[in-house]
Amino acid sequence: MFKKEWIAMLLAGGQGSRLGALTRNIAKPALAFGAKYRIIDFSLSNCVNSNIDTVGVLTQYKPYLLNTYIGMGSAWDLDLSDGGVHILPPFVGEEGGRWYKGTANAIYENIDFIETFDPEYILILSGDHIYNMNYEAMLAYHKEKHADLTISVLEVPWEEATRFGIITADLEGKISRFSEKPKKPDSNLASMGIYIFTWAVLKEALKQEETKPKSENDFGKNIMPTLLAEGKRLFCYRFQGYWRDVGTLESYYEANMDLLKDRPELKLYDDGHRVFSNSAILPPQYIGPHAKVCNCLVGNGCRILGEIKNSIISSGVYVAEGAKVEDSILLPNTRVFEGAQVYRAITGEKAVVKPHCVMGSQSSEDRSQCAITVLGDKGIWTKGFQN
Amino acid sequence: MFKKEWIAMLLAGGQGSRLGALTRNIAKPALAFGAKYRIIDFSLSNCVNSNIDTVGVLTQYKPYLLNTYIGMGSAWDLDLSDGGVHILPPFVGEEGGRWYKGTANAIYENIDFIETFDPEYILILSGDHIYNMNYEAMLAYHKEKHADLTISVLEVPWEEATRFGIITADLEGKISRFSEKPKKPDSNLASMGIYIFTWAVLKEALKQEETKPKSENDFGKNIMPTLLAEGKRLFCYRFQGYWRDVGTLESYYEANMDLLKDRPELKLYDDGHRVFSNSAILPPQYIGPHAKVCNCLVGNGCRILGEIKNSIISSGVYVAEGAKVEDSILLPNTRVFEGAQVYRAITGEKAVVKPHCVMGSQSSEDRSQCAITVLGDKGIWTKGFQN
Amino acid sequence: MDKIIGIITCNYRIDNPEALGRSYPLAALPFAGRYHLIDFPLSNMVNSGIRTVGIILPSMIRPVLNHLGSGKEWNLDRKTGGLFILQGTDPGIYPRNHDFVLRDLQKNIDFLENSIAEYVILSNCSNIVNVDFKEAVRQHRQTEADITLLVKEMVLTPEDEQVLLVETDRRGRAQKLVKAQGKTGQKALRFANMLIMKRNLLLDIVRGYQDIEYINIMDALEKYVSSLKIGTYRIPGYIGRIYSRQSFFQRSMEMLQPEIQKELFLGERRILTRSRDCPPTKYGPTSAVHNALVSSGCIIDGNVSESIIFRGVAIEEAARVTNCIIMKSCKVGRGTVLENVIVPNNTIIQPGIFVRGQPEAVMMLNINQTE
Amino acid sequence: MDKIIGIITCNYRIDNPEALGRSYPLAALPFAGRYHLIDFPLSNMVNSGIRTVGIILPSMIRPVLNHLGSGKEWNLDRKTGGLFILQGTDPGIYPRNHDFVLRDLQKNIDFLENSIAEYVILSNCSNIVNVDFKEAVRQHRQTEADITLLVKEMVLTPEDEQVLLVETDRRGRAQKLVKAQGKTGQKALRFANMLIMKRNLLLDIVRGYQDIEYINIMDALEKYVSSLKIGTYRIPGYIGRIYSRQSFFQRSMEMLQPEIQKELFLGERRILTRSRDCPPTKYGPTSAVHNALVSSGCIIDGNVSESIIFRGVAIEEAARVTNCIIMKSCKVGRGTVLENVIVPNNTIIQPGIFVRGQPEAVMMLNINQTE
Repeated sequence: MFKKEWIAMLLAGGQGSRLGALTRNIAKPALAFGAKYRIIDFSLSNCVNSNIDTVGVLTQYKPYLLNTYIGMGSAWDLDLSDGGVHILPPFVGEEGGRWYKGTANAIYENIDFIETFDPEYILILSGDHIYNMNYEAMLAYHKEKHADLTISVLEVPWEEATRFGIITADLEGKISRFSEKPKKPDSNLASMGIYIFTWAVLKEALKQEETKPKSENDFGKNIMPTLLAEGKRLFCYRFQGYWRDVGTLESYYEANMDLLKDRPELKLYDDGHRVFSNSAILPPQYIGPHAKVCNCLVGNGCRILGEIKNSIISSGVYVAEGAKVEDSILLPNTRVFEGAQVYRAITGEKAVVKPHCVMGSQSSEDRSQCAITVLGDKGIWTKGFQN
Repeated sequence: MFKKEWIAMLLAGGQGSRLGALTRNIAKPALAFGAKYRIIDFSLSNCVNSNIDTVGVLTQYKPYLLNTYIGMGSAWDLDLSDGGVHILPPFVGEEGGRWYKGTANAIYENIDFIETFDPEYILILSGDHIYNMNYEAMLAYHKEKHADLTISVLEVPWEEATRFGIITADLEGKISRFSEKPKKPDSNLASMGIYIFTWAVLKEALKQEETKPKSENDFGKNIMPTLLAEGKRLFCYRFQGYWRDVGTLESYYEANMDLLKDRPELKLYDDGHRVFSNSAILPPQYIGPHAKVCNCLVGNGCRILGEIKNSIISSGVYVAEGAKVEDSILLPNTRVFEGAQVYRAITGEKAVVKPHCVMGSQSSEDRSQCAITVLGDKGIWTKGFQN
Repeated sequence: MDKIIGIITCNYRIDNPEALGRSYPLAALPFAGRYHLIDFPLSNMVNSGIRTVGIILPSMIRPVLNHLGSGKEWNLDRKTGGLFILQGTDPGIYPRNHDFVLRDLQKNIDFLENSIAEYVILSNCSNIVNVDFKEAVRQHRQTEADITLLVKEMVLTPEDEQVLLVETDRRGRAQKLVKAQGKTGQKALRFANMLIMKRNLLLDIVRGYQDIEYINIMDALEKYVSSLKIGTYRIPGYIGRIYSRQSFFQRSMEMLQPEIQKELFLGERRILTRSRDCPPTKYGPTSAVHNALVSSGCIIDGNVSESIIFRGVAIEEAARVTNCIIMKSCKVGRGTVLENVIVPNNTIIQPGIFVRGQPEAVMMLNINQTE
Repeated sequence: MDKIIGIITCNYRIDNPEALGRSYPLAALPFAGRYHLIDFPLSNMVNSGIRTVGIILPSMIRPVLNHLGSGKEWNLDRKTGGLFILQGTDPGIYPRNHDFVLRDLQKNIDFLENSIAEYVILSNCSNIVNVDFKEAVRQHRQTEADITLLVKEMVLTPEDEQVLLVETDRRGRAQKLVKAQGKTGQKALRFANMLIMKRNLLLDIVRGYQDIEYINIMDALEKYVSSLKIGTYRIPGYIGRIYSRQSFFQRSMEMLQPEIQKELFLGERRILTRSRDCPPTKYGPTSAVHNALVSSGCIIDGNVSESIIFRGVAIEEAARVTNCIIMKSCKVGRGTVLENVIVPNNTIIQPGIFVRGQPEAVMMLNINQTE
């Protein structure tokens, strides 16, 4: 391997327990999104569009589907002989096996991997954010500021600032404070969980952190405060544009629904920034003679014979004649049989809604106040039978 | 995924501690062999040559190099959209992470993976054996015998039978006993660690074994005796040809040296059964004006300016003018500098033998009695300076 | 099936190919929203376990090569076997409707000679079909035929005038090869432009005819009907052939039948094609779509019925598209009405336009082409 | 370098190509034990970060396409960019030694038009060189040149008679393009058949000359020497050009110099080629090899010196091979003696044969060819 200026490390180990049944069998980054993508597509496509040719993907929780999906990275043009995508599960070394203890520890355990590329800089990403971003501009900023760490931040409404990790910085962008979910925020710049470190600085910090027995080995909770305390140069880089953390059912649902707006902030149809994905070869979608399709995003290989409205319909979904789907997200290969009704629901991959059964609330008035009904992967919905 | 008649599961998790310094940084199956191969090439090539299109590779110990080497399997034509090679590391499930406890447990933990292909039969392989074999004939035998388990066996000299797992079978091939390293063997048929199971039988056995708290979860020690005791149909399939377990330094050394014999038993130059490997693009080897090359196997990209004799010289090795290498195995990118001497030694990848230093015994008389001198990966040999 | 290789000829010609729009080689003709005609024989071979396929190129090679790419989608980017790109002979000279010109095989005889396969399957690219060659080869072996012709029992239409019919005895052995001319309405076995034979037999035929260069293999076979054992394999499912603009349109519209979609595109042995990164298709609040195949990357705000819509098409509000084929990256402006029209790639149709062909004489729109 | 695309022309011709053995297109001529000539420009482009390369094919397309395969070895099996296979024009008509015929670019003008790249690098396949185009482009930008010609300062040999020389002013700007005829022994800047320019400028030139079809781009440039700013970039390292059998032999033998091996084949920006699964090479107890490049898959039991041995060659006991190039899959029988000979692919030389060429007039062996 030859020296690289920078490489990316993508944290994809999370179970995503707040996504409930949707992530029972797969890691969160592998969760389907937006009718034909999986969440990790966005980060990987950002890497490719930023001319990053080496990405380490740190996996831990049920990684099989994620591994298979990423493969050698050819879907993202990342199947390179000198770089490319590398899956990095926990492993057994001479002293036995160790699971990743936290985000920082996951990087620590793979220092050997990183060193084979001898990078100047390292970009740390999460596998569960939805956004299009060119990291090259951020790297240029990091170099310009001679920073040790640059954190990408987003302006959030002041009233929501209490839900984020909030960065306080001076006019130059130099960070003076970091407060996790502050009660009284003194800034509305929220950390997006995207870091560029000068590698020598990070390596040192990771090694120090390992010596602290009580550390959670987390970037936000441990590494950043330590570096700040040591007087290192931490800067914030302001990102403009659409960015969503889809860690909860509600945020996942909203981010999907955002795509149905008249001019969605997240551009999927922009040639300059392509979102790549690894999809099976399926025929065009078939819309039947009596179908009604209104304000929907529909993936390949669907057969829509019934009615779909304000919904995200992923690849290979079947909606029978007389069935009705509204305000819902159907993940790949869901089958909704005749007469069934689905309202404000999410159905997992290969889920089945039996004939004439009803999911969610039929009354459309207060539907947006209702909880989202969720059916897990391969789940079968038999409730609410109506004839 | 669609139904497969059979798939292969390749056990590649072993540390290979008996290979000492050679496997300090890499899993045993990734160890270089025969001047341009890695040990796992033989099993994977056997799969391809037997028309097996789905292989799960169970990894656990320092898997990074092995993962990178296998990649998507394109080197073995196993990068298939419907099947192919899958790397299966231990993972974290809802109840936390579990390392593989034994060979059988590794398969148990991946029952979900296997079930996606819904196979009739399953072939269990080790990633550390050197042999060319067509498993199709073995499957045909398994079907013909209506066996629950077929074990591939090799006739060994009676005096060596005490070192193997010995199978006792009747004239039909039906197994009546299995003895691990018996003091007084009643058969000279040794198990090669290659099993074909009828999947339904194995699945049941694996689940039962998991309920036994004291089990080592090992195929040879636990699964086979249990199936025998239950009266299942176990058969042995006699293999004719070259087969070596390269689990120790001596056996690894001898198997390499076997390739230098006049007509090696292991055919590498046979078009009908190709051994595939994933090798870097290197120029042809250069033999210098004053070089002496005698009875050697030499890989691509070598620059041989000195003297090499009865040795295996892997890709990218440099032997300087005035240096001498005899009865040795130089792994990829070893550099032997001017005036250095290497006798009956194995040097790891990127190892260096400093100028005028000597490895191993110079006297050629009793050399074959001497221990093999080993230098680990990236090791630097500075002993025995002579001018 | 490592003992079988395939050869696909892409360099035969049909009457008046220009009637299909651009001067595509037929192998690269877009079909059913995202496929090309070569996908059919190629996928059938791959799905039957064939791992070595020779492609005899047409004189315009780029559309075919660009579509095949590395062969990855068919798992043919392999170290052993894989795609072999073979050069066709100059197409200017020999007659149209010749599928398997011996001269093409002669020119690439080393492909046949270097192989160790026992059988060869030859196919052209004019049929829309999902056929299991494994079954055909099984029958070929069982009947100990020298050659097996794949055929379809059907009632002949006026469009079938040029096709070759196979007359058989009761056991299915070919007795005579005849032209369909004047047989409209009759039930007959149409040759499906696919055949199986031993590689060595094909080599013998190719070598035997090396002086009569531009002969079609079927003309050669006619003479052997009595001396060789020529069997027939009846294709069980759907098969549609493209001869002309009208048959292209009809075959396309047949793809709106869910049963045919399932058979061709959704099963285990489905037809494969080049994958492209398109976003999902967006249906706006004002869209109304009925009985249509719509590919990915489209933005549909208008009305679409009985139509095939290719990738990246935009159909604006109040536009009305009925009984049309709209190829990739077209834009149909607000309020525009199209009926019985084929619109080639990249056509921009301004708002308020009205174009109506006839169901029996579909129009090919040819305006404002940017490619 | 995603703003740069490359074009490699494989369809120029040299005098008497048959003198190199089979009728290979020059792009597919085997070199240095395992490479083909097209590997050099292609790897140089890829190693300089170029991800989109158009290959203008020669009339014999198979050897080139089979060598390139899916483009995997050059990381060009990509979704965006990658290899674009372009069809060349009929080579029968235009003069030899034309590298960059405008007609070829005209025929494939959509490749240039569809690109969004700022620059184009053009190269032919006749040079053995490892050049960093990044450096050349950096200089091109810095000097604000319209066109930069890559050149090599060298003393002209009689073999260079046909090459184009560039006369420059002190700042390196081209003043005149002249033929080398009659200048043997002089020091001069030889045009290295590679040039850089803005894509839009190339489009202007191609469009401007569309009526004078078979003109070489260099002939067009001659006229612009005064009006356009044509700079030169001096290639720092080794460069060797192949014109003929003798220069092919000389260039091959230069590959025995370890410094040249390092520069071309062993560094970070090394020349890449198709990888093949060959076993390692076996040297038997009776072998004696000196100053030789030996590729994998060989079995050497005889004597080899000052030679290039390709893949899969067997040299039996007591055979003696000196100053030879033995191409792939040849067999040199026991006791046979070869001196100053080039042996084409797959040649079986029986035991006890004696063939000696002269160092200044190397022989091409042409016996018992099985391919």
